[in-house]
Amino acid sequence: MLETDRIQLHKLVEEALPELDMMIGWTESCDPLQTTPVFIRDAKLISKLTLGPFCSQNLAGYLVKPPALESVPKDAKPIGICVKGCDSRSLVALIQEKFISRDRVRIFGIPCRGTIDWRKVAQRVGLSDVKSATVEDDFLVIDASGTTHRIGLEDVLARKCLGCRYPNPIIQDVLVGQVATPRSSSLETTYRDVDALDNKPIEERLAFWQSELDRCIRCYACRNACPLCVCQDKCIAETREPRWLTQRVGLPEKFLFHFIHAMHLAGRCTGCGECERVCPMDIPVTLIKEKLNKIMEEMLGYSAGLDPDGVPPLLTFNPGETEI
Amino acid sequence: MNNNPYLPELATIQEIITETGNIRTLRITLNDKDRMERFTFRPGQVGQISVFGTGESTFVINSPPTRKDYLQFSVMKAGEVTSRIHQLNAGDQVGLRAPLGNGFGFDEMKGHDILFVGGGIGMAPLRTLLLYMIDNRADYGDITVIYGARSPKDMCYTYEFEEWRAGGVNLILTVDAEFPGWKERVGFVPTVLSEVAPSPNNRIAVVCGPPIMIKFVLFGLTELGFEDQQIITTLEKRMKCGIGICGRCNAGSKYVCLDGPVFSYDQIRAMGGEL
Amino acid sequence: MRIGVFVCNCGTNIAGTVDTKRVASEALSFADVVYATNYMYTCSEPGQQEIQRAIGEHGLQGVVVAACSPRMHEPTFRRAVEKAGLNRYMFEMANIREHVSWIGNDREANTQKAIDLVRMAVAKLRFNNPLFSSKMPVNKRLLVIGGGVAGIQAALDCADGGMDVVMVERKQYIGGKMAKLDKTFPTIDCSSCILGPKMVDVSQKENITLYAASEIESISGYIGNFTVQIRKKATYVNWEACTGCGLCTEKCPSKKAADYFNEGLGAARAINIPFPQAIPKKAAIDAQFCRQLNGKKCGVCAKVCPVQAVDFEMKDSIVTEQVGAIIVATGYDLFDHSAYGEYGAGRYPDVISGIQYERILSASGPYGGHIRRPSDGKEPKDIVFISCVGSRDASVGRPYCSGICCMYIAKQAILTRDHLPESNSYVFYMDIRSPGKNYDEFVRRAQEEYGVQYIRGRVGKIYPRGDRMVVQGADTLLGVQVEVEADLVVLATGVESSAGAGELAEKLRISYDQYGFYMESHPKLRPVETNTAGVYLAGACQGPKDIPSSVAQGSAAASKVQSLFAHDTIETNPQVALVNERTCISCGKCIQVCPFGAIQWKELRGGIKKAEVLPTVCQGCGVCNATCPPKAIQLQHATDNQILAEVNELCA
Amino acid sequence: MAVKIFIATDRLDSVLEKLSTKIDLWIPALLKDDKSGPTGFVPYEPGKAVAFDRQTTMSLKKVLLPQVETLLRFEYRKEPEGAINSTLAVEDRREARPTLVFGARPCDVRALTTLDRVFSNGPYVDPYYTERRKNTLFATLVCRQTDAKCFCSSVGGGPADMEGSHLRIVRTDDGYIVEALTKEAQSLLDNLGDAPDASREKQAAEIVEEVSRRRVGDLDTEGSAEAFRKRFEQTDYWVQMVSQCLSCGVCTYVCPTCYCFSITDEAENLKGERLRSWDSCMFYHYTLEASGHNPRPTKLERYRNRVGHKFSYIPERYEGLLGCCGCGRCIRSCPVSIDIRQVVGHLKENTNE
Repeated sequence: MLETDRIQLHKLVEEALPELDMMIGWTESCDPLQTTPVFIRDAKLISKLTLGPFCSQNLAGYLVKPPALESVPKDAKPIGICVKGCDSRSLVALIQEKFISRDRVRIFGIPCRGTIDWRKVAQRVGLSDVKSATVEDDFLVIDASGTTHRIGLEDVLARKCLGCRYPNPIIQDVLVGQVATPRSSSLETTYRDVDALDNKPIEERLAFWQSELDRCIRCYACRNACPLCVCQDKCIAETREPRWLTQRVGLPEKFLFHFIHAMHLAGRCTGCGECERVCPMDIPVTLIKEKLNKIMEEMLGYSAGLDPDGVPPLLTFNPGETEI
Repeated sequence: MNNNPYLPELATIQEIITETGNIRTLRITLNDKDRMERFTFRPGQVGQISVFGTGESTFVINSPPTRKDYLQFSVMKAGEVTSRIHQLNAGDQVGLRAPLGNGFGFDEMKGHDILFVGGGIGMAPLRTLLLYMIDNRADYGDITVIYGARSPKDMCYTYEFEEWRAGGVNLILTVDAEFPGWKERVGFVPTVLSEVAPSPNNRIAVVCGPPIMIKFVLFGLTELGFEDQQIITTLEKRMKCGIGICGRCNAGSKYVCLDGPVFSYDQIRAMGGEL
Repeated sequence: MRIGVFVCNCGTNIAGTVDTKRVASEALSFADVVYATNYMYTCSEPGQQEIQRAIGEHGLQGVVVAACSPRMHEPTFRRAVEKAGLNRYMFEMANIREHVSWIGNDREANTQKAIDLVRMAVAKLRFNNPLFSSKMPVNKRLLVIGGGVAGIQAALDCADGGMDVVMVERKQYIGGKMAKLDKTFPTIDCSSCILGPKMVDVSQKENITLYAASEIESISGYIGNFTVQIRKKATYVNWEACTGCGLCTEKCPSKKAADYFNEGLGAARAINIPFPQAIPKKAAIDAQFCRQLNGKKCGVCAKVCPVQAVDFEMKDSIVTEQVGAIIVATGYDLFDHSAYGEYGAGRYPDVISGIQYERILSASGPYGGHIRRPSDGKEPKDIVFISCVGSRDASVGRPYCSGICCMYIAKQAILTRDHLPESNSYVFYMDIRSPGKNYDEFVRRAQEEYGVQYIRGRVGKIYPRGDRMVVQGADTLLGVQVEVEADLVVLATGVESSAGAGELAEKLRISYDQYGFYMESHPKLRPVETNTAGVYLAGACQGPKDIPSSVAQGSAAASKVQSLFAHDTIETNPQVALVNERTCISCGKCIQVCPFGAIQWKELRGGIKKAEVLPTVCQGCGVCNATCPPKAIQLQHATDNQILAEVNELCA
Repeated sequence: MAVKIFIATDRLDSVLEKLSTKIDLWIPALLKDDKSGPTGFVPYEPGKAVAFDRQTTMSLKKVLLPQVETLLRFEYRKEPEGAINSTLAVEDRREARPTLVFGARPCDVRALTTLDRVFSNGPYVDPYYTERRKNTLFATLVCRQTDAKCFCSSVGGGPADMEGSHLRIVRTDDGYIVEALTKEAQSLLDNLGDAPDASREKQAAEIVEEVSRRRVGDLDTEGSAEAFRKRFEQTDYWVQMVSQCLSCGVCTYVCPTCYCFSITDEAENLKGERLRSWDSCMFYHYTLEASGHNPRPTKLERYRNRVGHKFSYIPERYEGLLGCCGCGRCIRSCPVSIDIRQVVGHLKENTNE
């Protein structure tokens, strides 16, 4: 089935490429469990495009991050991009905030059945050499150190995928493959990890975050991978003017950084989980944003990235509001 | 220097001169009198001034080694450290790590005619070499200085122009646009350069100023027939350690703090982009 | 930096519970502080001289005064340091009076807190930079929004002062609520007799441009330089031509149009002039009732009009005016009593509102000044007035006092007696609020001379019995239930903010309270200014008000405008936001959230857009700074680094 | 003096505990309670699980170059009467205690050859690094767990390379054979265990021999410095290579040869310290000048500089030595799976294109 989708994608891109400035998609990398983004201008490279559960990167961020597109003239052709359900929400949020205009992107929507978390694979097959990984029906088949492992896909999906309500793109120009079924339809399922943590006593929660965030090395992969962290090079984590953080690596700095990051995403985070995926120290940083997202949904009934014309609640006020 | 190249020597600001709206000149002496007396450097070498609590920043020592009452630095207000320096007063304590960097090859320049082309604060590194040459006037041929600034108000060292002239310097001053009371030239430095058209024969050109000026002056000098190795300039980069370790001020395999800041134009060409 | 610290004793105000000498000596241990002292009255002439002397003697580059609230004396000290040659913004104030000495008696704790506050002020000052204001020209034209008595007063005052005034009125006539009143309390003089001449003045002054039947479309710009777009609504009559002869009204076959001016008590024609003294005296067509405009064949008015002023094709049009200041005098609305189910929710024709009764009383009203009841035109004998309908009642969202009802009920009861000497008037009241000059005497007259029966208590229910109404309530003074049969019930409906007040506030970028009344800058000290420079308030748009207060505010606002217009230029306040273009990421969030519209796009070379602050519009509120993710937009006198420095000192 | 001892697997912790009384001991350990989670070098604590089964996520460079360290402390002293001329005191305090890193990998130790040249052999000697370096010994594991991302043999090292190590650790079926390679290391092994028996020694020798024969990685770095210079101006090449790059600092922070640092002052009132902290050439602010000019404004210049540093500039400056130890961490940790071997490998392909 995946192969059929791949062929369909190649065909669609082939047709569209002449009208596109470029096509952003995924291709295989040196790691069988992870793909790498690919930027295609040359039709010869289209066959390299791939799909499937290893395509974990959210490509939407590339549309706003220098220098990939900064120098593209306004009248340039649109950019083609592959988006999964969660990626499309990031795209919608960026359109909402006018970082991207809808007519500048040609969206290849990819219904998603979940992406693989390589750490979960490692927990099962060890960190030894994974030679190849393929998907057969609902199983991941891994050849590692001469042994073949057959693991249920469900057991190695990324944490965010397990509570996914939007596996299908919110917006797209073309859809590649069959529509996927959401894994969750309730706040309870989507925010189960937040709830689990919230149900613990506050001391335990504090201890949890202290021990998790203590590992942070301030490499900023979480920030740079976030499609909605639009400050990038101008981030206050590194400036002295203003100087919010020192270069020390104590818990105060780490807490401050991660909570500034989260606050900047309040009402904007689309829960794509990139921050957590890219963390070299395996810190569940998406959880912080999930907590905010939950508050946003419960308090303001707002979920980012679902409506290209919607205004994020923190960027607006209602004239009828009583407390202004 | 002591055995820890990161440890600044303590120094005291003796005098502050307001050059322009955003440039101040500091005259400082090392607190250790012996060190101050033994302190030697080459024109063009730099120092790292510390304002403890804010940080360090690099400035060229723009007084010549021939004049040792104080070490002079001119500071343009731009970032955090320079802003803090602008709040300092005579008598305040700073740290100094100096001399650092390579300096000008003033010995190799002996017997040559010299052309200085400076713009704005870019006159600072030229001043040290210029005064050194005035103090050793017999060693050098014609000395022509083309110095330009946006307006007379943006010109540094105006109070010693007469001294320069008296020292046998052909000083040509220019500002970008007409200004009430201004009697010298008007026009951009590269334009004035082509008007003055100094001969490249046996002449070395030393250029410093804003990047855009340098670009056009280099072009102009080449037009006039200067070879790349006859043109010398000083580079600026963000620096931290100042001693070739921290990694950031490289252009190719050269560190501006260690191998520079003075480079000939042919060296710069060999270093590649990223300037 | 060299910083001097001056700790004020404020007599015993501060020194009574703070060891100011110790605060000063502690201050000497702070970084960059080179001089510190305490002084009896720092704000006094010799106190200021001491600061100036110290600046010269110690080469101070910044000054901290620890004294009272900066609201009190910051300007004083800024002037003082400026006289000594410092930039006025190289000054910080630590409030050790209102924040310390006045709120605690523990001398040790107070002293420690004062030291902390001084340390914070010093830490902030170390990051201060000199700030400079610039000058902007002032366009000496005034816009008055609203043509009620407050707006009229403001407009006339300014016009008398020689200024050009533009007045915009939403209705087709000016005069506002006052034009509908019969008599005014407590003098019982005729409302239209005192208002009429002022209305005429407005129409006749050459330097007043009146746009009636017009609304504000949009406002941009800033103090001294506003651009206002005014929507002139289609009246279907060319007012340039209309002479106000009234022929069209006479012939109009659509006779059942709503009579808004008479509060629905009568019927009007589809084309009409609302009342004979209307200014401007021009006819307008009520499109809802016009046959021609509703696709039927008619056009009678157009045929009879001697000057061919009727234009069925007329559309709304937009005109643009440039002004330097704006007075908002949009008035109020009256509470809709249909919210009260127990009073019949507006279903009983003989339960009417106070303003309806006003029209009944008026000689120019629907009944020619004869008191009759709407249901059958009979003269009422027993009349009940009920106060606080939509006032002081949290259950209908109106917890505030409307201020005028007690008085207008008394007036109407007195007038009723004048008209119908045989009638009986009853007033159900909660409290009598009559604090104005001669007001309480007036109410007493109603009770004592005119025999109006005042019953303290709330009415629980009104219901019909035969052709009369039964008013059931409690007399809380006697502690008994009372029941009064009445021919007519007048509800003293309260004051609420004008419909659309919120939308206009958004356009003006001024703030309003939860009830829609516009917020003044300071309830005591800046009562007619808003937080948007150049926009002033007059009358009931700011809160319930009677005529004298509205007129006084109109004049007050006018005087504010005149003092603004006395200058050819204004100095900008440099304590505003500024964008660092290098770190601005062009996300536009600041533009979206700025409550004053003070931020706009600026296009740089290469088409890159960056945010730009209009310093004259910016009020320095800081919402943009809080919103800006890379903190590229900074308040010049409260930068992140300044605030962080204060916080660090507080936590040190 | 013991030259070689055997430590049974179940005795490792007690041996380490004993060792930690002799010297400051660092070990590779799990940083999270998850056997496949991130690992790094930490000061030994009894009971702390040693993560010997794989290369650590974070390299051991922080033992010698902490992520943040205090270079100087300073204090302004004021006269009681608030004199204007406050005096200033500055001190640098360095402390380098004898330290042993137990369980290093050959690639990590080899990386120190780069750091040594930069910090200790330049015109200026960095005393903080140098003094720690002199006081630190390395007990290095003969590396049997290389993976597809390792390429130590391609850059001059090898999985059994003991250059720069003071002790060699060979993991056998039932324990570890630790052998002192230098005199100074011998005393550390005193009273820690018995010499291995002949069969274990034989097994160890076979392992060492077998691992020594392995070639890990097939990247050909010959002539890469020259190829880089030719590629330098080819923007298209670099766009192709770095478009995916997120410009985060993971590769530089996990890299054992990346040493770039920043120096910042932090002060409160009259006291403060000058800090040195890891910096990353991947960051925009790294080269941002106060004027606003940035010689490496985009990830293109920044990534190019990183490759240049490792495969061209360092070799040029320091006798041809590559600035890469082939540990593969940058590949393993990259959020978008950028493979530096590809970038370097392609340098030489069709240079004229």
